[in-house]
This record gives sequence, structure tokens and C-alpha cells, in this order.
Amino acid sequence: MSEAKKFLYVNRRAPYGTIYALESLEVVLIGAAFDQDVSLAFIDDGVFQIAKGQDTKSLGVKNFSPTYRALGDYGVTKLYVEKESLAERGLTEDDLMPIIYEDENDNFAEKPSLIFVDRAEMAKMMSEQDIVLSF
Amino acid sequence: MSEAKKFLYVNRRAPYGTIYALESLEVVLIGAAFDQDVSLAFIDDGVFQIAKGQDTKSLGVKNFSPTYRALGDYGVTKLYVEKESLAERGLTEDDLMPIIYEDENDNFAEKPSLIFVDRAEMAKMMSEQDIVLSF
Amino acid sequence: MPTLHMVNKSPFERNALQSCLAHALDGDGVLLFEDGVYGAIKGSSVSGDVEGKGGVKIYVLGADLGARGIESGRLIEGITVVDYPGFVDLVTSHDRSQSWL
Amino acid sequence: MPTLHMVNKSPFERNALQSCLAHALDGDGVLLFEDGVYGAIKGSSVSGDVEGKGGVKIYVLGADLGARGIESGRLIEGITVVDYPGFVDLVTSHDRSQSWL
Amino acid sequence: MKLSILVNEGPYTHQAADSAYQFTKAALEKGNEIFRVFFYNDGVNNGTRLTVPPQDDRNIQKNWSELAEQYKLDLVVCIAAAQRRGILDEGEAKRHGKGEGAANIAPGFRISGLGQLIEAGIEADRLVVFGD
Amino acid sequence: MKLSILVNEGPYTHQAADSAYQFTKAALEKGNEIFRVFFYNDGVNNGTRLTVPPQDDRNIQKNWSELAEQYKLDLVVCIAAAQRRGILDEGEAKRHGKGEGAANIAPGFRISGLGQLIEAGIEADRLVVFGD
Repeated sequence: MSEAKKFLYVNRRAPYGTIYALESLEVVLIGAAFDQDVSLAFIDDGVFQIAKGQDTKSLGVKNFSPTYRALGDYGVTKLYVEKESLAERGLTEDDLMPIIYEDENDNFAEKPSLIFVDRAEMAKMMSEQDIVLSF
Repeated sequence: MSEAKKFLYVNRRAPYGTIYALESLEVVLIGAAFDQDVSLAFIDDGVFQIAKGQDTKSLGVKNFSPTYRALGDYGVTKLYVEKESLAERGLTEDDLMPIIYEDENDNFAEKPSLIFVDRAEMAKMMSEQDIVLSF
Repeated sequence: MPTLHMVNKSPFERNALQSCLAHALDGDGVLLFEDGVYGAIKGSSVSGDVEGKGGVKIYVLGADLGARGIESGRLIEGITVVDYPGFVDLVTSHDRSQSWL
Repeated sequence: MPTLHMVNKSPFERNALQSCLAHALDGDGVLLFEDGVYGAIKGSSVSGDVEGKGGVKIYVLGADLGARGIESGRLIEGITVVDYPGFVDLVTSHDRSQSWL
Repeated sequence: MKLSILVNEGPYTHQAADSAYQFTKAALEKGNEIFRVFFYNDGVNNGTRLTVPPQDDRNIQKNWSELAEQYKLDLVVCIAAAQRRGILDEGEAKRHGKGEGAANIAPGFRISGLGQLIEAGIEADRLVVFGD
Repeated sequence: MKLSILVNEGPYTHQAADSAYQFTKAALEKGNEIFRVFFYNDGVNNGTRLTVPPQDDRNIQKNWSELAEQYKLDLVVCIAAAQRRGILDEGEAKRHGKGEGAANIAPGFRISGLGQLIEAGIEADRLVVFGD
């Protein structure tokens, strides 16, 4: 392999109602081993994937939300969240899980992985990718 | 079996993009043999199912639209179409296939199967059913 | 002759809830479940549609709220939370169910 | 660095086209195919969104139009009809494709 | 009360398959009778015995098979929908030359025609549809 | 140009499966190289040899298998997604005790890991995604 490519995973769907959020996350985890430049975008209903307080006990399905918090350990540290998508859904930043990573280039300081952007910034970030994966 | 039940098939989806329209139609055909009181509702994108001029040759899939025109031969003669759904989609009644049946109680006179109703009439018709099937 | 309308789609992604509410009659019930529970959150861009639908009783499935991290304090006023046995009761106590797929 | 946006959902049922148009940049292309071709019809409740998106070039797949009985006279002005080889050309002539699923 | 259930989506991909199961189970536990569960569209994929879900996840097919055993449920997979999607019983597998052992229908499920769905609507007091 | 294709939906239910096939075929006929077609989510169901579509309809699995043979295509089915949905090759069928002859993977398809999708993105000039 030559240079790292910029991989973007676009998440536009709510969790649990369909499997797409979970199976997208499984690709992210595997992809992390390939040393590419990885970003995740949460837009539209995708912002619900990282809502805090998810508890699937009564549903009888697996709660995979803790995995988002572990992404930093896999070197996946850029999770872009669209502000307009939150607002339309009656959500604020406080309704999301805190997701952080330890920056190995900065004495393992804890830093936030969630990057809150507006729609125009999200569109620009998307336009700078090599590969855009949607599920 | 005692009395006939009122069966309603609700069609809310466009044809070809998904199989639901086709597989719903297959249920209607089989169901016609059971001597129940059958109606079909075309609302939202379901109105696209009966658009005229469908030609699937370049797509390589089966054109099942002629089957709607044959429903009268199976005794399925009440196809309710919602006017508001047509208008929102830039369609008029002229954009739909003519679908008729021969009324055996009226000297086999040809009569229209399409019944154009507004949203309130559609809602009332729905509320008078025994069984509502959606695909 | 009330109907139980069942909506399992996010109102932000699809038109199912909107179409359901446009066809529900006074005395009908609407059950929000699966991704449909997002329609029960107050202060969203669609909550006005739900609040404005007087005459129709709105229910929401608790298990689906919990999975999605939605606390009861965030629900639109007047919505009733049910569990699966309550879901069954809703089906049997209405004259028919209609799924908005 | 133009992007080819691919939309295969009906704009009356889902929010994919709307979200796509809100994120497409000047110089980008949007291909409507499968049920997405309904977004190309003029005089609908969503056609204004498409017409109002200047700076973005809209394409539509002819095979999907034909299957759905949509004649070219009913398309919004300025939309280009392509076939499958044309679809391939669109992918290779843009820097990336993004599917709005 | 006597209920029939229609399942239009496959396991794991759409929650409809889970919701249908949870609803059916709750209805039975409350003493209702389930006349039939009919699997149509991608719903037929609930009836394959070949799934191997992750060990920390639910096994949807097994849940249905066990519920069927416990309550003598009639789980019917539509034959036309099943053929399109590759769900076959022994007779079908043989008839279409798919080879010995190829049948993939799960225990407790049977394959039959669409008339069984209409009958389910006629015979039950309520028909409840789960889909996408 | 070198292209990779991702197919997220199963045959017949969603047109995505047809669109992916038509696109891949057109790309090959125009002289492009297809590095890999990767089947994920319900897309893995394109790779079952057990489908018996109606005689007046297209056979999507067979179309893929023939295209693979003609152009030496690499058709890869994701193992994790396939296990959830009951698509197995011989090794998998044996390992999970599904019995002799139970493997249902179609000719020209192979089962492998998700890394193959990432590699498909890295190695190709463009990745095109077809889904619901």
C-alpha cells in the first residue's frame, strides 16, 4: 500500500430498528486495522446512534452503544456530528454519550472524539474524502 | 366459513424499487379465490403502482402492471385511489392505467374499477374493514 | 369501530407517521414502536404534528424507548407508555390493527 | 473535487434526496435512480427543492424512468437522462461517489 | 382472543422480526390463541436453520422454533416468497435438484401457499402485520 | 478505471441488487476493471444457490455467477453477515454441524472477512455502494 486513503463512514440511520448501524460499526472496527485516515459522520437519524442511556434489556437485543466509546482505542477519533440534525430531533450535545480518546502524541491526554459541525462544514468534510461508505 | 370478511390491501410503495408492490399483488390474486369482500387502497407512493406506460425492458425485470388490469377478471373491482396522493406527486387521473371490470349483474357492462376519493373518504373506508394487510 | 394504527418508522426519515396521522380518525389509537418511538419526543421538528392530533390516543412501547435512551421526561405530554403485554391489549381492544409500512 | 451523489429513494417517502441536496456542493452531480427518479418529475410537492438547487447537475437513469412510466416530457427542465454506461461514466468522471441510503 | 401474525422482514436486518416474536410471545403468555404466524417477503428468512448468530446475540430462528414447540404454533413460510429467496424444505430441494441435505427450513416451520395467509385472516379475530 | 462495488441488499426484495448487477456489467463492457464485488448486510443473500425464481423472471444469483465466470470477477460474501443470515460454504457448514450437503453458497462466490471490503476501497479508484 502506498499512501493512506481518507475513509468516511456515513451514518444516517437510527440504531436497533435496522441492523445498518451495527454492521457499519463492525466495518469501522475491522477497517481500523488498515492504517487508513478514518472519519465517521453522524447526520440525520444517525445522531441517535450515539445517544446516551441506551438500555436494550427489555428488547432482548445486544446493546452496541458502548462500542462507540471504545473507538478511540482503535485509533478512530474523528466522529463528526451535525448540529442541525441534533436540533431537528430535539437533541442537544448533552444527550449524547461522551466519547473521548487518549492522544498518544500529547502525553495520552484525554480529548473529545465528537466534533460538532454545522451542515456546511459537514458537506465540506465529506467532499474531501477518497472513499465514502454508507450502509 | 360463515360470512365474508372485508379485506383491505393498502399499497403505499412505489413499484420496482422494492418487491412489496409485486408480492402484495400476488396475495390479492390468491385471496380472490376465497370469496371475501376485497378492496385495494392506493395512497402515498402506492399510486405509482398503477401509472400507465410502464416499460421494464431496459431494466431487465418483469413488468407486472398489466396484472392490475386483470384484477376485474378475478372479481377484484374496488381500487380506491387517493386524490391528494396523486396531486402531491404531480399526477392526474389521466396518468393512470384505465382499469375496468365487466359487471355480471348488469349485463357485463364495462365499469371503472378505480374509485377516486379524497383523504377523508379514504380514512373512512379504511375504518370499515375487518382485515388490513400492508406489505 | 376504533383502529389501532402501528407506526415503526422514524418520522424524520419516512412519511409513515405523517400519513398515519392524516388518516387516523377520532377515537383511534396510534402505537409508536421500533424507530417510530422517535415521534414521541417533545421539542422536535415533527412533535407539533403529534401534539396537534387531538382525538387520537398515542401510545409508545417502553422497551423501544429504553433501547434508544429516551427517558420518559422527554416525551410529549399525554403519551402513554406500554410494554409488550400492553401492546397485545391494544390490539385486542381495538377492532382492527393497521400497520403503516 | 466534485462528488457524484447517488439517490435511489422516493423523495415522497424518505428524506434521502432532501438531505443529499442539503449537502451537495456547487459542481457536484446528483444521479436519481430506482425510486429516486420520482424526484425528477416536474410539478410535484418536492420539485421545487430540485429546481432550486442551482450549481448542482441532476442526472436521471432512463431505464428506471421507463419502468415507472415517466415520459421525458414530464421531467424538470435541465435534467439529463443517462443509461447504465452513462451511469458508469458519471462515476468515473467524479472524484468519489456517495450513496444516500 | 384468536390472533394471526404476518412477518414481512428477515431476522437481524429489521427489528420487525424481533417485534413479531416479542408480541407473539406476550400474546401467548396472556392466554391468547395464535391461529398462525405467516412469514412472507423477506420474512421467510426467519425460517432458515443455517444461521449462526454471534454467541452474545439472540438466535431469532431458535426462539421461534422453541416457541412453536412450547405452544404448538403453526409457523408457515410462503412457498413463492421462499423459492425466490432460497428457503427450501426436503421436497422442494429434491424437486429442484439442489442435492441431498440442501433443505434449509428450520424445525417447527413448514412451507405452504399464500392461501394460508388469507385463511389466517379469515379465521382469526385480529391480524397483526410486522414489516419494514 | 479500477472499480469496487458494495452490495448491501438481497435479491428481488430491493432493486439495489439489480442496479449493482447492471452497473457492474456496464462497467465491464466499457473496459473498466472490477477489483471486487463485496456483498454485505442482506446483500449476502445474493449468493445462495437455493433460489428458484419464477420462470418468467430474472435469476439474479445466476446472473452474478455467469458474470463472474465470464470476467473472472471476485465476488466476496462477508462471513459475519453471512453467518447471521444463513449463507454458508462447505467449511462453515461442517464447522457448525449443519450436516452434509448443507452449504448453500453459489458458484463463483466466496466467503471471506470484512477486511476484503476495506482492501476493495484501498485498491480501487472508486467504490460504488448499492443499498436500501
